[in-house]
Amino acid sequence: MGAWLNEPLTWGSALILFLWSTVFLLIVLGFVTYAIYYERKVIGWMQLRIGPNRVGPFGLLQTVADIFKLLIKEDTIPRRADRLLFIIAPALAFIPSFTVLAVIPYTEKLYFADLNVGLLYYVALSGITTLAMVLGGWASNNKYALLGGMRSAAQMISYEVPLVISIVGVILLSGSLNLRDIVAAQGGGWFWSWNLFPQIIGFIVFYIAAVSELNRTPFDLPEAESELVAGYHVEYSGFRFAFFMLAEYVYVYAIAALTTVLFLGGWHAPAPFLDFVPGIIWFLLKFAFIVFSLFWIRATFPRVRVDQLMSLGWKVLLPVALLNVFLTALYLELFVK
Amino acid sequence: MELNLESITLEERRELERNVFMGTLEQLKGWARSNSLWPLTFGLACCAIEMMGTGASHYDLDRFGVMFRTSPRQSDVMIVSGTVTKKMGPLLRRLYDQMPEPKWVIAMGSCATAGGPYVKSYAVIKGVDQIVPVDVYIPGCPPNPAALIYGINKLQEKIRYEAKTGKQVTSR
Amino acid sequence: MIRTEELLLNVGPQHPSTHGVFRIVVKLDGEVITEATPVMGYLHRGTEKLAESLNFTQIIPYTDRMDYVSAMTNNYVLVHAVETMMGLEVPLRAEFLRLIVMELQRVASHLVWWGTYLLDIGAMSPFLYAFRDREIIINLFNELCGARLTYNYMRVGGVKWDAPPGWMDKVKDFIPYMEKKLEEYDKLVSGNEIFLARIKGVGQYDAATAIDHGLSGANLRCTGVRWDLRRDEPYSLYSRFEFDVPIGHNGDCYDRYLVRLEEIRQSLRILKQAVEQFPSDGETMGKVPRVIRPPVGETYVRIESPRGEIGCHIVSKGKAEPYRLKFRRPSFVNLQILPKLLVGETMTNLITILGGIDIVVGEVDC
Amino acid sequence: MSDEEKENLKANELTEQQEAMEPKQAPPPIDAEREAKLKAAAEARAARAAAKAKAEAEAAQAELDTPKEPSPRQNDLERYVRLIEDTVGQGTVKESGLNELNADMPMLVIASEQWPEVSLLLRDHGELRFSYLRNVSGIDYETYLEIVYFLLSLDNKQDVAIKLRTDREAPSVPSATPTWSTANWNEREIYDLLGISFTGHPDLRRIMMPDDWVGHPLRKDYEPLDSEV
Repeated sequence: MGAWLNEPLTWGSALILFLWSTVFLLIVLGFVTYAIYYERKVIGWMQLRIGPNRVGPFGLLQTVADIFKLLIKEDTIPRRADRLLFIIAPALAFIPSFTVLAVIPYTEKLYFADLNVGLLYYVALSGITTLAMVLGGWASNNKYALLGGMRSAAQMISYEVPLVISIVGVILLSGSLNLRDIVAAQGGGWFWSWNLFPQIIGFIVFYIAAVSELNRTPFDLPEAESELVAGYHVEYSGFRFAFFMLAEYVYVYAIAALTTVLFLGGWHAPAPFLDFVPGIIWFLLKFAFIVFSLFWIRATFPRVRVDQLMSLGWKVLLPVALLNVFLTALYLELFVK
Repeated sequence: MELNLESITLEERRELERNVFMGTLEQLKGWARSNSLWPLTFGLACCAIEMMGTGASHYDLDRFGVMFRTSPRQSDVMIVSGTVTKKMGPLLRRLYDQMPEPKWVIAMGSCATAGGPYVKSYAVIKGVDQIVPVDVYIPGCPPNPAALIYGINKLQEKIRYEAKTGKQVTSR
Repeated sequence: MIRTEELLLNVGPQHPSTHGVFRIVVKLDGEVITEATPVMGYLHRGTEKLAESLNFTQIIPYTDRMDYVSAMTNNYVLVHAVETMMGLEVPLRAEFLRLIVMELQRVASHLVWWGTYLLDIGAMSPFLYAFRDREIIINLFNELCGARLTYNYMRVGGVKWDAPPGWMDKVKDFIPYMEKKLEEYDKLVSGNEIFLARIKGVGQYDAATAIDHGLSGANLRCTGVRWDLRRDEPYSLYSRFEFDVPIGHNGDCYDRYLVRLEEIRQSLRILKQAVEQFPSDGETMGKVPRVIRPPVGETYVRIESPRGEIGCHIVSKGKAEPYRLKFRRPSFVNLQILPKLLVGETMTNLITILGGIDIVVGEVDC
Repeated sequence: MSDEEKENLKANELTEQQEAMEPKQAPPPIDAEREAKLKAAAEARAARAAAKAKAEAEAAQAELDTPKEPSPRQNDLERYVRLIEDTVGQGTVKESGLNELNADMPMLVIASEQWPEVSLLLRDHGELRFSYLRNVSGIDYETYLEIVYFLLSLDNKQDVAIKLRTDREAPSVPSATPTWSTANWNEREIYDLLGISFTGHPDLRRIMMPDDWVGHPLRKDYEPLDSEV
């Protein structure tokens, strides 16, 4: 794949790239479909329920029915809404979520784009989604949506800072912004060479900030059901609403993959004698575990309050992340150099 | 097998005239819609507690793909669970109008069906069907959760039947 | 030039956290509430007017539907009022059955509160755990009187049905089960940092304010006033049993939470003693005239419902129907303090405070 | 009561039932048999009424004969009346008594003009301290309206009921909300359902019914406008 990117663009290569991204889009859609199903099932079990089991075998087609229904549902645009922004917002939420997936390496061979500034690219693009939420909240001309949009803007901007700074330690250790290099730097040997253990502070900050970026419990304030009804997408119906949901779950995919790459050693096996298992399996296992843990948290925690959220972000996570950078730098200076 | 085109009835002819492909597409839509009924959380009175109970572990509405949504824009079916008063009536209609098509209404309990024990009260609307078109009536005061599940199943059946035959079960 | 203005936000009547059709119009400055005006009456069904044309036995089902989360205590307040007026004697077995179902109902009602309160705060799972355990109590009631929510169980002078064989054993089994579950709940929720940060110090008021606003139940006890009608104005058989009246000290949502959880424990304690002392046989219906006609006059009785003091004021003209029937609904009175508590709080705390008061809209609006 | 009497009573009841079924203005009797029957029924009724009156008189006599034990609350009642009359003025307490049906709860009927003063006295006086307002009821007695405040003293564990009366045409009494905040919504509810206006109430609006509702539902002569809906 990487080779294609360096060649001059011809009709042929464009077509192939287009086909590849379509295939990839389908894979991601498949993931989203079954992530939602998996979430409903897992949370159902945690809550002593059964979860969807009537549509298709074991309810496997439940999400398919949901998505199809949303697509054929009437599309309502409130009369006093800002039509243009209202229509743009869901697309604007989805496009960056899909674009950031380009830089994720799955194995040594399987990756889409080998960007030198992969990490920066991810962080920069994912910030755009915030804009979409604010736009959607604003354009709906609904007070709940506006409050939700404002909350999401405040939250995502506040948590982007510790998120990025918590990664700096990883960047320092591996000396690269390229995600492939970061994984490669963690290889060779046992699982304690993964960034998870040397960068445990960074990992914790990253994980908390990531959950917050995903707007999931306990940081699901922008769409807090019991306060703001449905938050920024309260006026969205049918496929526009589906796009917001899609963006949310694609970000689950992206964050889980990014965590795997940055901290869990990507495609590397946890022990040298397990190297015979293909890297993609290891990647998927770690990835699935992260996704599961996100759902697990959702079933467990209550929601935090806005002011507590802000003070956690600025007063706790940011100093801790900075401390982590400092400690990492100190370590590198004293022991490695 | 030879088909005698002269002897078929008018209804059968109409059925044949419906494009086979369109027929299956409608059925597919009906399948999706019936299997993904998202009700609006619209607890009015006593029945709302039973509705909550139906959503809880023991009965678990999630099995049928029924997921409560809080925004009327994202819901398909309104379960009117409880007494509708004259003060609430206009608001109920407004919420119904906010729901996107296609939408359905389940009148849960005897209050929503016909006023129930409050039929002689000065403040209660005697049946929610005076405000919004109702698809399924569930008797009981309040109905057992199993009855609510049966009502939802009936609604699913209705959606599929209408999609399959193109006939309207109830007039809107 | 940036112009700022206050946002007028309508919370309800269809809102997931107003626990029914209750509405609050709030003025928001950013996310801070500057003014709150509750609007109710969306479930006003005219029970009191209807009762004037019904005889007392016919009114009992309406009391079920008033506070539908705690129907048994509502049953009791009406029959208790009529019995007080007529000076009727209730057989011991019937009184025991009444007490047992009332305490079970208190547990069930607090469980519903616990689950929905946690749901308001954003935790999904406790709601489902609470409803699982409530389902057991509901099944017990179902066995006893054939209904899950609106029981219509008590009658003037006794109860409608005797306990079926084996029922009391099931109650006996339920008590240790629930005690174990309560510990689990404590572990799951009561120590959760996020939860504590959300409710500690929120919605605080002192005892004088609580008394001035006529609060009752856990809303009064959380301020340190030890006032429980079961202990201070004993009715039924409560004077026979040993139980504590839990109180809080700070009068915030956290204390209300703790008081309610402790009340479940105390209810279980009462239940344990009641099941022990339950008479093995006896009548379940006292000697009651065929047509119940209280003497001319009026009476006001009050009992402790899970939400506080529920009262029943009957004015009788010696007919089979009451001349005027007025209920003192604890939710209605407790809710009055809400506008006062909300000023200066954030939108999120609105939900926390409203949930902490524990209202049932059917009772607020009657 | 002997068996014979019981049978008699039963027979009477039967005839009464028959009579109830017949139209009130019975057609002129046609045959003698029927006339006799009616006459017998009338006689029986008269006899029964007489017996009942006699029994009641006897009961009343019996009550008079055995003087009732003075209630322990009698002292309280007298104390309340004395305190109020001394502080606020003679004639403030129009009526007073113990409610036997309600564990002898003292009941005072207060002149409504003096109510704000009396309420403050009840709340603040060191001996009374009725700081807790339990309930406010409004009753339509067809000739007048009555408001009952049920008060409780948490310190002394004593309760009292205060009644105010007002006429039906322009009902108005002073509000108790400045004294007890509890009264706020309760009085609004009474205003809404019975149409009594409370002077001095900070926020007297309808609470249960919509703002454009006509009439006050709990009045005995209330006729709903749209009973068909």
